[in-house]
Amino acid sequence: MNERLDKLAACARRLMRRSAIVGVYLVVLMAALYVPLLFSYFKTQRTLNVYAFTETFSPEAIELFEERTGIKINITYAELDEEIGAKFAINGGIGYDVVNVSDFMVRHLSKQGYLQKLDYSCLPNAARLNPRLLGRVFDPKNAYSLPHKWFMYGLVYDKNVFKVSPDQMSLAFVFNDPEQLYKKGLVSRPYRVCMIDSPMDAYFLSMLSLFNRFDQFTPQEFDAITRQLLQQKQWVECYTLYTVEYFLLSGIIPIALTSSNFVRKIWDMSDQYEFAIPREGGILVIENLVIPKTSRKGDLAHEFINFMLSDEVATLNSQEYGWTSANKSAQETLDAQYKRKSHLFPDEHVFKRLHIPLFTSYARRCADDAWLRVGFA
Amino acid sequence: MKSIRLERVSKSYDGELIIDNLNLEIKAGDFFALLGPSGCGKTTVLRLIAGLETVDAGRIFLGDQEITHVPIHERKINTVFQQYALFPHLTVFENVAYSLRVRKMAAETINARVAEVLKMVRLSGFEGKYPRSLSGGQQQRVALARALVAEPEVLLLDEPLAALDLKLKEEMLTELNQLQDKLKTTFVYVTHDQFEALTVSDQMAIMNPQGDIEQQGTPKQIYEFPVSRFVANFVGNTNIIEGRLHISDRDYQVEVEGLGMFSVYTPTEKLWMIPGCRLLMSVRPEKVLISKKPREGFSNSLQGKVVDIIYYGRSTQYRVRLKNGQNLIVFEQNEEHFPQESIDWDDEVHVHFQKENVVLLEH
Amino acid sequence: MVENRKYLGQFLLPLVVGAAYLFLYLPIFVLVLFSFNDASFSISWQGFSLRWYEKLINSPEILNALQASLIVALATTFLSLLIGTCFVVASRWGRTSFFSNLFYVNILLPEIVLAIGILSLFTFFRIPLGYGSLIAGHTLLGLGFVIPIVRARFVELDPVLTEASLDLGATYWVTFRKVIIPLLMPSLIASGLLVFTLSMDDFLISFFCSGPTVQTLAVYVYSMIRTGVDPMINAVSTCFLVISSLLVFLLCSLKVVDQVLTHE
Amino acid sequence: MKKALRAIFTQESSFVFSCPAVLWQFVFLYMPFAVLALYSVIDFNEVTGRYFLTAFYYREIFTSLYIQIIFRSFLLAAITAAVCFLIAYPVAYFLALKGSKRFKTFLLFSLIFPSWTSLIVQVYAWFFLLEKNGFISWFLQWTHIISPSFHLLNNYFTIVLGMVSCFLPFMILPIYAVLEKMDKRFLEASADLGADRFETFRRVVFPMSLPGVYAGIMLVFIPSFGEFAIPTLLGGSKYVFWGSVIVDKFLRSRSWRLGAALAIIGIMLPILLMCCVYLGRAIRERYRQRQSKEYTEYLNANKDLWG
Repeated sequence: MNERLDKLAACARRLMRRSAIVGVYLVVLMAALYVPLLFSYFKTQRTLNVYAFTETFSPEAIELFEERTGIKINITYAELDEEIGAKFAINGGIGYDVVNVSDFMVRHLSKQGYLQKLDYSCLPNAARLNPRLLGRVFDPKNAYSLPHKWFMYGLVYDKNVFKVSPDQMSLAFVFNDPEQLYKKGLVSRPYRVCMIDSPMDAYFLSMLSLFNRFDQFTPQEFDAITRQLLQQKQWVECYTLYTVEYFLLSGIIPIALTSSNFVRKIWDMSDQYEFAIPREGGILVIENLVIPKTSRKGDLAHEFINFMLSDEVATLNSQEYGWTSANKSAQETLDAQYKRKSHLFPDEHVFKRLHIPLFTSYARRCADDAWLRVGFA
Repeated sequence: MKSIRLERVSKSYDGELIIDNLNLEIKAGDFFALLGPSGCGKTTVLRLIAGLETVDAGRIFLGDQEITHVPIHERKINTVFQQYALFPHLTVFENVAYSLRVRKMAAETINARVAEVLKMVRLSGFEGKYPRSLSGGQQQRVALARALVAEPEVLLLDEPLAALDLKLKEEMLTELNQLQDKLKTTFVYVTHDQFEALTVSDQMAIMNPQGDIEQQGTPKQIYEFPVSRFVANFVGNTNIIEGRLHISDRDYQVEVEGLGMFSVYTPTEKLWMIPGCRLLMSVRPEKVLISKKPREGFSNSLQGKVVDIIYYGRSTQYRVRLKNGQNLIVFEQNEEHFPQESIDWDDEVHVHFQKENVVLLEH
Repeated sequence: MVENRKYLGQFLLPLVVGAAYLFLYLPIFVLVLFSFNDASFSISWQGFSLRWYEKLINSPEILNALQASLIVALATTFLSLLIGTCFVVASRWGRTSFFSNLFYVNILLPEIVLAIGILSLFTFFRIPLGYGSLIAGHTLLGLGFVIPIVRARFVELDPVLTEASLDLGATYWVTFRKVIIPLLMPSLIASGLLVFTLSMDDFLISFFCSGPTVQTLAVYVYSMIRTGVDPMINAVSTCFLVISSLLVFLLCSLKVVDQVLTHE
Repeated sequence: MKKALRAIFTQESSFVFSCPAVLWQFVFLYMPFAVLALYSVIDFNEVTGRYFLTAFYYREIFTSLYIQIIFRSFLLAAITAAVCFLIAYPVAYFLALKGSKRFKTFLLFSLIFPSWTSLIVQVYAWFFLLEKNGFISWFLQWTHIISPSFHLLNNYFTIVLGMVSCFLPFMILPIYAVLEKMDKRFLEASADLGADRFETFRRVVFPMSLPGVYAGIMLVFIPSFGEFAIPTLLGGSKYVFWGSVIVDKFLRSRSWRLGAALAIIGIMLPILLMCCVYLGRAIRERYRQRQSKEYTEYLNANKDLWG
């Protein structure tokens, strides 16, 4: 009996020893993992972590900023607003100081309370912004965000294939069967298209083309849209946003539903292509700079935003990558060659055709699920 | 059951000549042993016969048919490999049935033949086992059965018992012998172990390190009447004494420096035996008698001093230093528990041997 | 018939092998070639130029990404070698070799599961993503390679050597340092290089687990590729290739490649 | 205190040193799985503000498109593994059994080389090669095999091509390792027993290389099941697979719970595969048993003959 007790005691002692060892290791590991978190609270170093899409800030602009202020910039790249949203969902965007997000995501993030209110006294360059872009529905008072660049989703097409004036360009050319269009004599040959690869935008544009409306849809209408997108897959070459210029220029497709961002690059290479906002309407995307609530460097972040909105830097950025700046004068100083292409700089009349899609989370879920069906087909 | 004949066969690896102009004839139905030191090329000979290697020059015959360029799988010759090379992924049954399956025989025939062969090697009941779960001796028997099931004309065995311990080896040797008696297949047995070769074979050949056959004959012929120093040394132990030949009236005598004259005898006179030539005498240690006192009735008697004694159990080996400083090895059977005279270190002893037990070898 | 089969063996087999190698090398060859092409939209050969390399060297983002990749890879190699070797040696001495089969799981699971697993874990405990998560994930992969390779070597070592050393009065620590480590060296180097390249090249874990401050080279290249055909990618890829081949060459010159192959 | 620590250290030294690796494994592999499993079965009710247990996401997977997507990924992985096997076997066979030693080392070296470059780089290289103005298109047009309007990117074939080129070395190496280690005397023995080369291959070489083949299939099947970069970059996002759905669920639509459930099913996959292999072995064993049973029956039937 005693022997067994002794054995039991020895066993227990061993167990305790071992759990102590495991405990020590775990503490060390956890400490190592949480160190960056502590750092982010106590760090006095002047660095800013910027989270942005690729081709947003030109290296020269960043260099200039670092030179002038002595603040070091770390840029991490995202491809989609959804990625940024996912990172915020993880821990409220800890670690990021300035984030570049699109309109609908600004609304989402501000609703969730992830964003800091902007202090306009630190942002004198806000006055230099294009008023058309301010006070839009996603952030009516621009309390959390300031526009920094904008673009449109429209059609880039080969003028030799589509002999239609830009005002008459229609979404039908991407949503309807090219074979049928060819048979009707509307186009010079059958073709394939490049389609935007985000479900929300695809649903929005499809809705515009089917019902000429963009505010809401009934379940029946939703099914109709899904059917249209499924059918469209037959003549889609590729679902992409970024590689569009490659597919157009190499002559694989003559028309793409894509963003106006790429148009200037395409024009640099070839005169054959035209950009148009379809007569049914297009999408306006405004990219904004915001500051997460978790950032402890609000002052530096404001400084960065103000710098990026200045005339000089905005021009630098937009010239580097070809997108249109939210800064008034930056737009004016753009190359005259592009200026005459009025459709890249729409007048009031065309601008009215542009909408900002804001889906409810339920609609977004539906669109996501249905988009999966399109992908699977 | 067919004979094997090699005619002027040569083979070299990487420019090094292993076999040069070899002639060898193995009679049908013989249990033939090819004995030679490691690396002398005896395995190469076997591989040439099996068809695992192709000859550079020369011809090989199986019976009357030339098989020099017949591919290996069409020769009716099978091999028991050194490490058995049993297929690890097949059961004993499948291993043995292999050559029959390859020949696409009917399942009935295969079952019957495999059963027969396994019974022959006393392995019935092991069919479902994998080779790795068998002992060395059992694996050996599977390898044998696998080679025999195809009823080859000639069975080649490449050092088949090298991996077994002594006891098992002796047992297997007897079995092999019995098997060969029963089957009458020609067996070619390659080994470097003279004990195996002597025990098992009807006919044997000794190969020297240069890859030439030094002597061919029955085991008894080879042991008792070696034709060269190499053979005498390689097969069993022997004492070699160098001397000069004297012939008078058909009496042969050898004069050895420091030891005087020895009477010798040769059953056949060789061409090189001319008076005054230098030659070697070979005397097997067991054919020498050792005693403390001189004995009568021996043709040759010598005196010496014991410098070394090794007790082997069944026999004892003495090393006796002769007057001229040469050592003579003597085996004595330990016939009695209490021998009449015990020989010890540094004893002065007499050694005797008959002249018939001396073999004369060319210098 | 027999002739046909001979023909098959002597002609067809090398042909298949040649085709397979062509298949593996054609893309790489073309890639490297066109990294020296002067054309900005890489359609045809417009003459030799180093402009893409120049652009690459002048791009601070790529250099930052490279730096991050190197830090992660070095830390990963060090950590997986350290804890892997300790585990192999200690578990043999302590005869708890049961756990060692556990580590095959790391290689056998789809990597994407490891990636989202770590992402979820860090999210769940609100640990910031960054170097920590990357090194954790890569080390997990690394252990899957280090432990089997080092273990295979360690098992082959004669236990008598250790016992002899202990018998001669050396402590475990001295035995470990003077006997075991030198004997394990080839496998340590081999698995170390393997883990290093693995970590440099890894995409999935890096893609999911990089945080605000870190972006590895592979992820950077991925985002570049997403945005289209840019000859600078060719230049980056060529550099990747050169680094990898240097490492492989180092490995081969150490004559441990056989060991890696037979134990993989 | 110091003494006590020292005592613990010496008594538990092997535990102290073997612990970190196992701990690492538990913290960064099993705990994440636990978290994923938790995510997949627990949901948050926004109205009551409570968490509750649910099998909704698994039901969702098995009743909707997801299960079909998993099957499709399975099919793609199976095709990839099969194609890899068909190409890899001859190469491994050649490397192990033919060719001179020095040449072999060179071939082996050049085999590992591409697999040690980033997968992303290899995929990009294929994109570059297959694009409309790329080398292969140019060559095929030049030889009039395809018309100028035909292009090679963005289809199922391209995805398989990319997969095969990325994972081929993982199939070759294990098969090579087994063939290389195989004792060449088995080949000799087989030939000696009357088998020609084909029979030797069928009955000896191939069955003996099966462990390598299984390993290779595992090493190719599993990563190609979870791959998402290749379908995205070479398939123009037109084909959705398991990997891409998980990425989508985690990084885009933020339905983590569904993604976690999908991942949990993915973890089951290697286990399933392992079961398949064991099942195959068991079936083979059964077959062998049946064979030897037949044989015993035969012996019993002919007892008079063999005693």
